[in-house]
Formats: sequence, C-alpha cells, structure tokens
Amino acid sequence: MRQIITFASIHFVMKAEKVLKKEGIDIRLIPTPRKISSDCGMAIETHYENIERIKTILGNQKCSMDGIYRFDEKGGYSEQKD
Amino acid sequence: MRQIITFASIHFVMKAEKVLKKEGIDIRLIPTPRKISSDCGMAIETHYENIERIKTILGNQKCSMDGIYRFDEKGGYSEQKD
Amino acid sequence: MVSIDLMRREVIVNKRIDGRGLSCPKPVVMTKNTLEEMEAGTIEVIVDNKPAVENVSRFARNSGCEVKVREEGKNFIVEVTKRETSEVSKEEIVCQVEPQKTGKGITVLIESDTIGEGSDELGAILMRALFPTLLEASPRPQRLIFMNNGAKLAVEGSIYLDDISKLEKEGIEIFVCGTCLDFFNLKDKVKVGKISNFFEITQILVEADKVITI
Amino acid sequence: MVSIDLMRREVIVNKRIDGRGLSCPKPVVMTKNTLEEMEAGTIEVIVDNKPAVENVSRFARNSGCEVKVREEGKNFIVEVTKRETSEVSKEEIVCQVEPQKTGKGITVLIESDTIGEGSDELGAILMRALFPTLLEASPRPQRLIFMNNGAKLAVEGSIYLDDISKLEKEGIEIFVCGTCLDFFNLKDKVKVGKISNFFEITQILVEADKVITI
Repeated sequence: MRQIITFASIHFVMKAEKVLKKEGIDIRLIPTPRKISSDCGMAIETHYENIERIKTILGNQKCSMDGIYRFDEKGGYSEQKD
Repeated sequence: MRQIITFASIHFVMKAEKVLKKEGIDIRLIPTPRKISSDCGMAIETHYENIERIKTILGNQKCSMDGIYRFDEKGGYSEQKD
Repeated sequence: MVSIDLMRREVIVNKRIDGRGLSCPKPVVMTKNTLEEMEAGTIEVIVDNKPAVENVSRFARNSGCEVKVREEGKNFIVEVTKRETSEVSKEEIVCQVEPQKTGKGITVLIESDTIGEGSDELGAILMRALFPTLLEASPRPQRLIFMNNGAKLAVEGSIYLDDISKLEKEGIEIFVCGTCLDFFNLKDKVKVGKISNFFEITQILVEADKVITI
Repeated sequence: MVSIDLMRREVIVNKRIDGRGLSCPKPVVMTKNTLEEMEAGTIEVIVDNKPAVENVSRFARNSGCEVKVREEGKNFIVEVTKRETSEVSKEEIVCQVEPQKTGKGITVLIESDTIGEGSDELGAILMRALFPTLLEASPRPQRLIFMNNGAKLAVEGSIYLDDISKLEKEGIEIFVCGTCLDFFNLKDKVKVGKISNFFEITQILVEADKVITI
C-alpha cells in the first residue's frame, strides 16, 4: 500500500528526504498527486509499514507533516487522520 | 512626453543606467525602438524633464550619448538635435 | 487615458483601402503601393479576416509605420501611419495562412533570470529586452512559464514586473512555478501571473504548438 | 516479464464496446455510459483510429480507471479497468482531433541534470517532477534525448532510473548520447534507453513536430 506524505513547504520535503534516507527508510520524492490538494508541489511516497517510524523521526526533527494519504493499488486514496 | 536616449555601445548604456539610477533619476532600460536607427540594441527611456540633468551627469562621466528622441503619445517621434 | 483615446480619433485619414473579400497578398500589395505613393500620413485598410490583419500589419511594421487595429462589425480596420522616416519594406510579402492549429500557440519557458551563458551581466540585459519585444512580436506567444531563478522575475522588487504585467494585460497567460517561489521563500511576494504546479506546467509544455526555451 | 504478460491475458472482460467507424465523442460516450452502469470490472473498447484511442484513454484515466492499449490488426483495443474507487469523470468530454501532422511528435531534449539556472538544488527537484508528470501529460512526448550531464540520469545509481524506465515501458523512446556516456566513463553503467550517436540525435531533433528543451 502506497502512502503519500505532504508538507507545507518544499524545504520540509527536502529536509524530510535527507533525514529519512539517512535512517535507511525506503522513500521516494514525487510530485504531489493532482488529487491531493497541497501547498507544496512535491511529496514523499513510502510504504505503509514505514509510516509510524517516519512520524517519530520527523517529529523529533520538527519537520511537520501536512497530511498523510493512503493510496491503494487501484489509485483510490484516503486521508489518514491522526 | 517620453524621451529616448541612444548610445553607441551597450557599455555606455550600462554605465549610464548605473550612474543615473545612483543619482535617483527615473529611467528605464528598453530595447531601442525599431523606428530609431541605432548601433546599440538597448536605450534609456526617461521623462522630458530629466533630460538636461542627464546631459550634465553623463557629460561629466564622459558617457557620450548618440541621440535623443522625443516620442509623443501617438507614437510619433522626432530627433532632438543639440 | 481618455484624452489619449480622444486624440486617436482625431487622426486624419488620407486614404482608405478596401481589402475585403481579397486574399493575401492582394491587401498587402495595395497597402504597399499606397504607402509608396504617399509622403507621410495615415491610411486605413479594411479587411475581413484575421490573417489579413496580421499580414498587412506585419508589412506595415516592417516598413517602419505605426499600426493600430480596430474591429468594425465583422471587419477589421488596420490604421497605418507613415512617418517621414518610414521606409516601405522591399522584402518579399509574406502571406501567413490561416493558423493551421486550434492549438495552444507559443509557450515561452523562462528558466533563469538571465539569457544564455557567458556573461550574466549581458544575460540580464538580454532578458530586459525580451518582454517588450515579445509584446510587439507577431504571432505573440500565448503563455509564459517562469521556473527556477526565472520565478524571481515575477515577484516584488523585480525590475521586470511592469513589462511582465503589460504582457498579462494583453492577454498573455503567465504561470509561475509554485515550488520555485516556495523554495526561494517568495510565495507571498509574487506580483504577476498565476502560481502553478508541476502537472499544469508539463501539460502546458506538451500542448503548446511550440515551446521557446529561454 | 513472461509471467506478467501471462497475467495480463487472464483479465476477465466484463463487456466489449465496439466503437469502430464512430467518431468522437461517440466511443467516449459509450465508454462513459458503460462505466457508469458497472460497479467495478474491466471493459474493452475497440476502435479503429489513434485519436479515438487517445480520447477514450484520457477519459478513462480521468475517471480513475486503469488503461491498457493493444493493437489487433488494424484496430486498437483499449482495456479499461474500473475499481471500486474509480469515479467516472463528470468533466466535458474532450475530442482531440486527428493529429494534423504525420510527424514524429514531441521530443524532449534534456541537456542537464537540473532544470533551469539559479539553484541546482531546486533544479534537481524540478527534474524529479518532470518524468512522472510527462507520463500523465497529453499528448505524451514520443522521444526523450539525454545529453551532457543529462546522460547521467540514465545510469546506475541515478534516482531517476525508475521514472525513466516507466516512460520507456509506456512506449516512449529514450536516447542517451553515447559520447557523453563515454566522456563520463559511464558507457557500461547505462541502465535505460538506447545509446545513440550524433547523427541519430540530430535527425530526431529535426524530424520532431516539436522539441521541448529542458
């Protein structure tokens, strides 16, 4: 299951990418899908299993996430509130 | 009334722009209008009132002007000889 | 502005040319002949289609004449003013055919705040020449995209703001890369154009008839 | 690869729509009606021309369906899979006319590993947005050329490899400048595309309907 994380600014995205890659988490920078409304043009894609670890790491880094979206293989998606 | 000043070289234009802006004179760099034959592709546009001051300043700087053209609002123009 | 408009109407028209129903190059040839016969003054050329407007206007501009166009019912009136200094073009008359494509015209992609490599000082001068000349070019581009350092041209304090706004007022669409503004922390300083995302920008590039990358 | 191919053939087709001989928007309307009637599943739309393929595919993609196209003799079969989550598009149906040109479509020329001047960090972000958005753009470019630093995007370790490979799988031709790979000692590291020479690259550029230089 694909998970897409959005941020309020490209600077958060870039910082998150750096930090998460350093931690060895499998992530990908992607243009924010059209369907998701976000102020920021890029987002981070990862697997469902990584989400909790990402939340912890980014929380420690004060790199605040804007939204977390779950995409199924068929292209459907839902926002994950926490 | 728009006044357009041409120069023999882009170096004069750039120098004139720098000097005149420093003196607080309201000028604009523009591509030399098609109608004016000039060796230099850029010219300086200003208001009629600034011309005498500009002449003095550029004269002191040895930044020689090529021509001064007066444009009326209808797009007509005449060269101003001195 | 009103007073300028009134002044325009007081122009003395020396001759009217009826180019309706005629195909290029005829209206252009008639314009050319008339311009050659007269010293200075204003003529009006009436035509009934846009390509004819373009063809006559282009020829007149190349001849150093001033050109104004207005619509009158189904027709267009091209007002051509010859000055003492105008020189009737000797070049071959160009007939631009009816635009073949229903497409999206020309897109100019501006990826920097200077033009070209070599000297940035010169590159900045070239950029300052770009916008005023685009305004006079024919056909005009329909869309401008500003990316990377190019996005800085559209924000508060940019010396290009007036020129770019003028293009926008003339109906040219201006798109500024939102992520670029975000990157430079300039998102709330943008003064002209629409903030755009990657999907929109790529779509504009592929659907243009032609992309000019600066 | 073979197993994936086998899986594709096992798709259960719930309905077949015959759109042959019909002009847009008819095949699209038929597709729309069928998609609206069904919950989820796969339909096949048979059409006999490329614009119809494009029009049906675009509509289906906009509706959140998965689209696969295959040729069968002179016809094309557009396989549309509706998921539970698909939402049939309410937008106006777009009829793209027959491509005017017999040409070679759009070529994208990538001459650098970043987009634009100013910040290379931002330029790299812009490049990362390019390939996924190209995949969704319509019309899609037909060819990509990678030169100078651009060639590095196609080699082992490049973060763009997945995205570029996806484009190649979708039928977009990828050409990588061989001399550039050679210069960077990367010739044996290239992972996607065809190693190309100058004559071929120049030929691609001149025969394209449009070149988008990045």
